[in-house]
Amino acid sequence: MPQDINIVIGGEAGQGLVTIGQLLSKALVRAGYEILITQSYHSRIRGGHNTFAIRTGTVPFHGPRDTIELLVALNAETVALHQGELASQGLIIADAAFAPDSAAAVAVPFKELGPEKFWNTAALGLIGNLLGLPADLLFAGVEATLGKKHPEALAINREVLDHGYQWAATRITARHFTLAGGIAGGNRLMLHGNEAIALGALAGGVKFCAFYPMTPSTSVVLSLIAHADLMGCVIEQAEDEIAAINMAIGAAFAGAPSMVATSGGGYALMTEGVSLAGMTETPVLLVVAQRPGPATGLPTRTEQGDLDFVLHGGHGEFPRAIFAPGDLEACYRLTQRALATAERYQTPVFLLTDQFLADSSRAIAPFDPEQIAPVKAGADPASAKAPYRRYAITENGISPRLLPGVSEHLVVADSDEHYEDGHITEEQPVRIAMVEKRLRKFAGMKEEVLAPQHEGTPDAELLLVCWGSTKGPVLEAAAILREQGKKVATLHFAQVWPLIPEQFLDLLGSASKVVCIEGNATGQFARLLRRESGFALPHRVLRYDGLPFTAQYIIDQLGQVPAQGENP
Amino acid sequence: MPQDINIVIGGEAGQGLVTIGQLLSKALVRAGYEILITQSYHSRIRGGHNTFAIRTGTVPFHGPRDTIELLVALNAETVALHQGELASQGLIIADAAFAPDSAAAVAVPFKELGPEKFWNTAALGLIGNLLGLPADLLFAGVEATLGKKHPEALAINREVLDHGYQWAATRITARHFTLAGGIAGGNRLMLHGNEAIALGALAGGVKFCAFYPMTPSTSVVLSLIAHADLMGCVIEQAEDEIAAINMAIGAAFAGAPSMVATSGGGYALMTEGVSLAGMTETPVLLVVAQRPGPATGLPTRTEQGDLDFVLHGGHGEFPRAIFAPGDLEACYRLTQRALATAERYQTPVFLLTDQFLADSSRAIAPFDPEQIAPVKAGADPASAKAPYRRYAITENGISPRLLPGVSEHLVVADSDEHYEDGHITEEQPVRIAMVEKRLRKFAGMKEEVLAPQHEGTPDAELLLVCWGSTKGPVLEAAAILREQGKKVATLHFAQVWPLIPEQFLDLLGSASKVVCIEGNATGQFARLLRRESGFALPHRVLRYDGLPFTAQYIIDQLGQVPAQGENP
Amino acid sequence: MTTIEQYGKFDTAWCPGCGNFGILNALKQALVACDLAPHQVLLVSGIGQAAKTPHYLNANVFNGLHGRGLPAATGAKLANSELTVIAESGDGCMYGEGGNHFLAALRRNLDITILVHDNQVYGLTKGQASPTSDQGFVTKTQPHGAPSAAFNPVAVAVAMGTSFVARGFAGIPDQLADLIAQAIRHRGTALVDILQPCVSFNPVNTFKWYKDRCYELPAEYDPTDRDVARRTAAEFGERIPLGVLYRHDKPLFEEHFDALKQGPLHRQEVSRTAFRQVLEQYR
Amino acid sequence: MTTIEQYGKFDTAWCPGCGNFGILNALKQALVACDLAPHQVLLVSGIGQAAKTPHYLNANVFNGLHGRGLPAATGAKLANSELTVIAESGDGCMYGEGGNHFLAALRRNLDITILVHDNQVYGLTKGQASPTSDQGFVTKTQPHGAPSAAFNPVAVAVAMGTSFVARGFAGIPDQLADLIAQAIRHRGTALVDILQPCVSFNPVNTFKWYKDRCYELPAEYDPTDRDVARRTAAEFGERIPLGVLYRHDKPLFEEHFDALKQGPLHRQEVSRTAFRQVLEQYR
Ligand SMILES: Cc1ncc(C[n+]2csc(CCOP(=O)(O)OP(=O)(O)O)c2C)c(N)n1
Ligand SMILES: Cc1ncc(C[n+]2csc(CCOP(=O)(O)OP(=O)(O)O)c2C)c(N)n1
Ligand code: SF4
Ligand code: SF4
Ligand SMILES: [Mg+2]
Ligand SMILES: [Mg+2]
Repeated sequence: MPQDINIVIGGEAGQGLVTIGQLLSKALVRAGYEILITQSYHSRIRGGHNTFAIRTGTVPFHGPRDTIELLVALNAETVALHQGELASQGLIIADAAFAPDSAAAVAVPFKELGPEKFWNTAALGLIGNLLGLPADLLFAGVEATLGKKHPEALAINREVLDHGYQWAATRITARHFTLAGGIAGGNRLMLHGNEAIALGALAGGVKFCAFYPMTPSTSVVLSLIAHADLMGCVIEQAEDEIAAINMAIGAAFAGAPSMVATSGGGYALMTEGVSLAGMTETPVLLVVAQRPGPATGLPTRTEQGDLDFVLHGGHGEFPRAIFAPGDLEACYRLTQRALATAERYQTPVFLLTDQFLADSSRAIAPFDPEQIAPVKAGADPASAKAPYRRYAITENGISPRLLPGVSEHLVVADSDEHYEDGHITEEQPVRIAMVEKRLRKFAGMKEEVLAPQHEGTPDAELLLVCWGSTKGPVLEAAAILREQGKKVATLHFAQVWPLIPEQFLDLLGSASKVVCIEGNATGQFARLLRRESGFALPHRVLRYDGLPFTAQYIIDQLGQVPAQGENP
Repeated sequence: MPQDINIVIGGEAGQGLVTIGQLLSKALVRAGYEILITQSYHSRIRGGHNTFAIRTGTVPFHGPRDTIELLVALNAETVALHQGELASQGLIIADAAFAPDSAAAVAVPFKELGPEKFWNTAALGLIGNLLGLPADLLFAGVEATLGKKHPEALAINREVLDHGYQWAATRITARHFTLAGGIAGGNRLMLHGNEAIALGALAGGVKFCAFYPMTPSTSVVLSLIAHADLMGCVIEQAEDEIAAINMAIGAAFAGAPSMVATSGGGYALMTEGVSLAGMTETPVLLVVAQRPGPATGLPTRTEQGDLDFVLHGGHGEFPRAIFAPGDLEACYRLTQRALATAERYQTPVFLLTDQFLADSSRAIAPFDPEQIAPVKAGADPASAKAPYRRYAITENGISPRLLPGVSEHLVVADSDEHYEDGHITEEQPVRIAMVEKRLRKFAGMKEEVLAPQHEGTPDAELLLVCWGSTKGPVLEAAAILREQGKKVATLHFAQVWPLIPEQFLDLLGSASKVVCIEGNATGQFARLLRRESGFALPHRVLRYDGLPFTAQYIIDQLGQVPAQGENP
Repeated sequence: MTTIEQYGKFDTAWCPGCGNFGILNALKQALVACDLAPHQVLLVSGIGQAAKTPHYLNANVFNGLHGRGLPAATGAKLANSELTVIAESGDGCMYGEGGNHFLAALRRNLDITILVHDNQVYGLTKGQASPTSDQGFVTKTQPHGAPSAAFNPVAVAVAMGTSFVARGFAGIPDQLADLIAQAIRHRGTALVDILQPCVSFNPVNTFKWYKDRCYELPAEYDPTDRDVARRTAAEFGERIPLGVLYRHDKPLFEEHFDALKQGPLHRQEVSRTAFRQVLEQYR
Repeated sequence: MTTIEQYGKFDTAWCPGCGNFGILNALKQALVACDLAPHQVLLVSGIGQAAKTPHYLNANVFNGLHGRGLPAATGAKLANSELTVIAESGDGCMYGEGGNHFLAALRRNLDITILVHDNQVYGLTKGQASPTSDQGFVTKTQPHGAPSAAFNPVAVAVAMGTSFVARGFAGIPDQLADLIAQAIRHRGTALVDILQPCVSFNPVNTFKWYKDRCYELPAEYDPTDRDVARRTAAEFGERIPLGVLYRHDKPLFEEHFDALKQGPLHRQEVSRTAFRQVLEQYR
C-alpha cells in the first residue's frame, strides 16, 4: 500500500485535463488522502503542452516529485515527453490510438467507453478505480460541478464513468495503486496558494483591492472577487498597475485596509507608488507573485528572481517588511500578519510568493473563523488633540492616523517632505526629523521579525538555507538525506526583511557546510544574508528554468555544488 | 591675496540672482580664476529663498564651503538666514533699505545707482570692483547675454554697471577681495554637471533622447536640445517616463545610440523598461540625477538615496553597470564610457548623479574634439550568416546585433524568453542557455571595471570611502585633516557596479579606521560593499537634509561617528 | 452655514499675477455655495503648481504623485463615498503623465469632480510644452515649437460621453465658481477644464489672449444635445466657449458594488459568520 | 514584386476559430499589396494574444512590453524613418495599459500604422473586461458586469483629429486587407480598430454578433467631413460602421526634426567639427 503516488495528467490546453485533475483531487481529499497539485502550463489558451500533477498518499507533501507512477496521456506528445520519468512500477494510460508499445502502457479503447465528449469522465472512472476510490465518490464530484449547469448530462456522465471504472477493474490486472486508508476526514479545505492568500486577506480585514490582471497573481483577486459581496469588499480592475497602487493608497488613506496583487512587471510600475506609501505613511499590502523574467520572460512558470527588486523598489528611504510564505498555512497566516504590520507601521508591506506556490493546491486543516483578528484602519478621533497633526513626531516614529471625513479634524497627507501637519516644507531641521521619524518605525518592525525556522541539529554537517516556496522541496530533500544517514538541518526564512542576524548567525556558523537553495540565477538571498550578517554563502543550489524545485533536483545538485562568485 | 573667496548671492526666485551670479562667474573665468558654483533653490518659480554661491580663487575647488566672505543679499531674509555664516573678514552687501546694523554691512543706496530694473547690473559692477575685475570684462558678459535680444538696453546697462563699480571703488574702502592673478587662460569651458553629461553624450555618439521633465535631470536634456540640430540628434519630450524609456529602447533597436534622463520618481516608472532592455539586449543609457525622496520629497535638493534602487530596479536578472562620476571631467568621460559599455554589452547602463553635481558649475580645461570615439550601433550585416539569429549563443554572451531594415536579414527582438532567432519559446534548455548567456556578459563587464581612486598612504589611520559627487568635499576634508597632521587617505568609487573586491579589499583592510561617507540615511553603499566584499563599514558619515556635503560638515561629523547598525 | 472664512487664508508659493489665485478663490466660493464644511471635503492632487492648491485652503488633503491624483481620488471615493472628493491638478498632471487615468475616470463615472488648471504649459518644471500647449508653442525644450497637436480635453470628454463637461476661465471667477459648484453638485464625474494664465512661462496664452477669445455659452445652449456639444467642444482658437458644454445623467460607478450599499468601508466590520460561509466553499 | 509566400507560414499559439487568423492573413495581403518586402517592415507589438502576431510572419519584429508597443514604435520610426513601422496589439494593450501612449501617438502624427485587434476582452490572461468591453459584460473578474462605459477608440480618435481612422472586421478579410493597405499608404498616423471575435472568452461579441451589426460605409460617405465623422464614429451598438471613418492630411511629426532630413540616424556620423562648435558655446 504505497504512501506516495505521483499522477501526471498531460495534454493540450483546452483538452480538459484540469477538469479530470480537479475532480480526481476532490475525490482523493474526500476519501481522506493528502494531495499536492502542481500545474504546468504554457502562456496560451489552447494547445501547447500542459500537465496537472497530483501527488497523493497518506503523508503530507510539500513539493512535487520527478518520477511518475501514473501517467495519463491525453495526447501523444505527453507520452513522448514524460515516458522517461516513469517509475519502475509506473503505468501509462493512453488512448489506443497513440499508446506506446511498452509493457508499462495501458492502451484504452476510449471509443468503446463512450462518446468523445465524455472521454474525460471515462478517464476519471478508470484512474479512480486504479487508485481504489469508490465510483460513487468520483461521481459526487461530477454531480457537484455539472449538476446545476447541465443536469441533462448527468446520466450519460454516470454511464461513461462506470464504463471507465469497470474497464479498469476488469482489464488492468497487472498493477493497481490502491491507497492505504485515508487519514483525515472530509473536513479539510482544498486550496491553492493564491486562495489561501485571499482568505488570509479577508480574515485580515482587507476591504479594498485594485489590480490589473497578471499571471500568476490574478487568482488572488479572483478569489477575493468571489467573496466580495459576502465579505463587504470593493475590488476594482484598474486601467494599469500604476492606477492600482495609487487607488489602493487612496482607499487606505480613506480608511479601507487595502491591497494590490501583481507580478514582477506590474510591480515595476508600482514602485513609485510604493515610495508614495512610504512617504505618506499609508498602509498597503502588495502581493508579488514571482515568475521568470526579465521582462515578459516565462509568464506561466516559476522563479524567485525578484527579491532584490521587491526589497529595493521605490526611490528614497523608508521602512518595509517582506514576508515569503513557505506553504499554504503560511500564506493564510502571513497575509494577515502583513496587513497588521502595514497598519501598525503605516508603511508598505509585501507578501512575496511565486507561481509554484500560487498555483499548487493541497488539502489542509480548516481555518478557525473565531481566531481572526481583522485590522481596523486609523485611530479614534476622540483621542486626538487639535490641531491634529498627521505626522506628529513620536518616539517610536508612529503618528496617530485619523481618517478624513470621520471627524472635524483635517487630515493632510503629502508626497513632498512635510511639517507635522502634513503641509509642504523644505526646512532642513524638519526634513531631518521626518527622515528619522520614518526610520524609527523600522526599529519597531525589527523587534517583531519572525525567526527563521530551523529543523535538525545545530551542528549538522549540511545546513540547507532557503526562503519562501522552496521550503517544501528542501524539507523533503533533507528528510531523504537524513534517511541516507547524513546529518542535515534546514533553515527556512518566511520573513526575508528585515533580517536579524542574532536570530540565525549561530546556526549558520555551527554547521560544517551551508548551502543556500533558491530559485534564481544569482543567489539573491545568499548575498542579502551576507550583507546583513557578514556570513558568506558561496555554496548554492539555484534553479532558473521556470520549474519548481523538487527534492530530487536538490539532492542531485548538492552532489555538485562548487562555491560560486557573485553575479549581477 | 586670498586664494579662496566664497560669494553667496541670496534672494527670492525671480529677483535675478542667477543672472548676477552667472555674469560674475563668467567674468571670473575669463579673468582666469577657478570657480565652483552651487545653487540652492526651492521648488517654486517666484519667491522662496534661493542662493547662488560662487567659490572662487586660484586653486580648483571640488565642493562648496560653509563660511562666506561676500554675502550679496537681495532681500532681508537673506541677511537673516546667512549673517551667521559670515567669515571674520566677510562683508554683507545689501540695499540700504534692509542692510543690517553691523560693521560687516555695506548699505548700498541702489536707488541712486539707477532704475530698479537695473539694480542687478549695479550689483554686478559693485561686486566686480570689490574682486578687482575690470569693468570692461564685466560688461562683455552683459553684452553677450543681452546684445542680441535687447540691444536698446545696452547703454543704460553700461551706465548702471559703471555706477555700481564706481560706488564700490570710492565708498567701500575697508575690505576689498582683489584676487591673485588668474592661473588659466580664457580658454576654459564653464559647465555644470548636466552640461558635462550632455557633452559627453554627444561625444559618445548619442543620437536619440526621450525624456519627461524632472528636476534635477531636465538640464541634461535642455543642453542636448540646444545642440540637437547641429549634432544631428532627435530629442523628444515623451508623454511620461514609461514612454521615454520605451522610445529610447525602440530607437536603440533601430540603430540610434539612445538615452533617457530622469530622477528617482521617473526612474521608478522606467524600471519595467530597464528589464525590457536587459531581456531584449538593447543598449540604453539612463542618467538618474538623484534628489531626496521618498516620493516627491525635496525636488530641488540633493541626496544619494537611490543607489540600491538603481542597482536592483527591473524584475528578473540581467547585467548592468552603474557609473557615478565625482566631478565634471568624470561626467563627460564616464557618459561616453557608459554609452560604449551599453553598446558593447547590449544592456542598460546607468549614470548616477545628484542635484549637487548636476547643478554645480566649474571652469575646466576644454575637451578635445579629436579625442572622441562615438559608438556606432550594430554590427556589419555583411558579416552575418543566414538565417541571422539575433540572440546567437556565444562564448562571451554577446550576440552580433544587426539593425532592422539595413539588410535583408530580419531582426527579431522579444521580451518573452526566446530562441536564438528571437521567437518566443518556453523550452527549458533554451531558457537555461539564454539566462546563462545574458549573465556571461557580466563576466566581461567585470573585467573592465574602473578601479576606485585611492589617495594617500595605504596604512592611513583614517580611510574615507565615498562614491559619486561626494568626492570633492571628501578630498578637501582629507586635505584639511592632513594639514592638521592626520594620516588620512581617501577611496572614491566612480563606478559602483559591478564591484571587484580585489581592487580595494587590501586598501580597506590596511587602514586603522574606515569611514564611509554618503548622502543618505541608511548607508547604502557601505552595505553594498559588505555584501560584495565581506568588509563591514559600521562607521559612517551620512547626510540627508537635502544639502550637499562640505569639507567642514565631514570634519565635524568625523569627530562623532559611532558605529551604526543596519537601517532599512 | 459654511462661511468662506472657514476655508482660511494661506501664503502661497505662486507667482504674483498667476491665474491660480482666481481658481483658488472660485473653489472656496463654490464650496461655500455647496455648504460643505472643510472636513467633508477631500482634495486630491498630483504634483505641479496647480497641485499645490489643496495646501492653500482648509480641507482634507491627499497630495500624491505627479499624474496620479485621479487613481488616489478614485480609491478614496470608493472607500468612503460620504466624502466630497475633488481631484485637482494641472494640465500636465491630468492630461500628460495622468492621461490614462483621465480616460479611465471618465469611463467610470464615480461621483467626483475633476478640476484642471489648464495653463497650457508645465509650470513647476519651468516651462515645457504640455499636452494642451498650442501646436508650435515655443519653449526651451521645444525650440522649433511644440510638435504635437494640442489635446482638447473637453472634446475628448464629450466624445467619451462624460456626464458633466465644462470649461471655465480663471479670469472670470464668478462664472468659474458657479461652474465648480455645479460640478460638485452633479451626480457623476464632472470635468471642469479651467483656462489659467501662467505669467512666468506662457507668454502666448495670456489673460488678454483668453479674454479676447472666450465667450459664454448663450442661455439657449442645450448642454444635453450631444451633437451640438461635440461641435462646440471642438472649438478652440479664435473663439473659446465657456460654460457647461455637455451634461447628462448616467448610473454611478459606486452603485456597482454591493459593499458600498452599507456606507463607508471603514465602518464595516468583518463578519465571522460570513467568513465561515466563505471557508465552506473550499470544502 | 513581393509575394505572399515571402511572408511565410508559421504555427500559432491561437485557438482554432479565433479572429486573429483573419487579421494575420489580411495583414500579409496588405503588405503584399503595398509591395513591401519583409525586411522593409518593422512590426512592433506589446503583450497579449494579438501581440503574438508579429511572430507569425516574416518581418523585423520588436515584441516589447504589455501596453508599450506604441512608444517603442515611435522611437524606432524616429531612429529610422525608412522603415515601414506597424504597431500591432490588442485592445487591452493599446487602450488599457497603453492608453496614454495611444493619446500621445494620435497627437504626434508620425507616419506609422496602428492595428488594434479589438476582441473587447483580455484574451491571454483568460477573460477579464477590457476598455472596449460592453458595459455590463460579465466575466469572472466582473461578475456583476463591466462597470465602466466602453471606450470607443474611433470616436476619440476622430475627436482628436487623427489623420486616418478606420474600423475593420476580422470576419471580412478582403475589406480589412484593403483598409490596412490604405492605412500603410497613408502619410501620417493611421488607426485601424479591428473587431475580432475571441471564441474562448467573449461569448457575447461573436462572429455572428458582429456580422449582424456591421455595415460598410456607403460609397458616398465623405471621410473628410469631420462633423459627419464624429457622428458616425460614435455609432456602436445595433449598427457598427466599417471603413475609413475619417481622413485628412496634416504635417508629419518627423518633419519637425532637423536631424531627420539627413535620413536614418544610424547612418549619420558624429561630426568633430560640429562638436567643436558646440564646445565653443561654453567658453
Ligand atoms: C514621475 C514624475 N515625473 C516628473 C515630475 C516633475 N514634474 C513636477 S510638476 C511637473 C509638470 C507640472 O505641470 P502641470 O501639471 O501642468 O502643472 P503646473 O505646474 O503647470 O500647474 C513635472 C513634469 C514628477 N514630479 N514626477
Ligand atoms: C505590466 C503588465 N501587466 C499585465 C500583464 C499581463 N497581461 C498580458 S496580456 C494582458 C491582456 C491582453 O489583452 P489584450 O491586449 O486585449 O490582448 P488579447 O490577449 O485579448 O489579444 C495582460 C493583462 C503584463 N504582461 N504586463
Ligand atoms: S509658474 Fe506659472 S503657473 Fe506657476 S505660479 Fe508662476 S505663473 Fe502660476
Ligand atoms: S483566447 Fe481568444 S483571442 Fe486568444 S487565441 Fe483564443 S480565441 Fe483568440
Ligand atoms: Mg500646467
Ligand atoms: Mg483583447
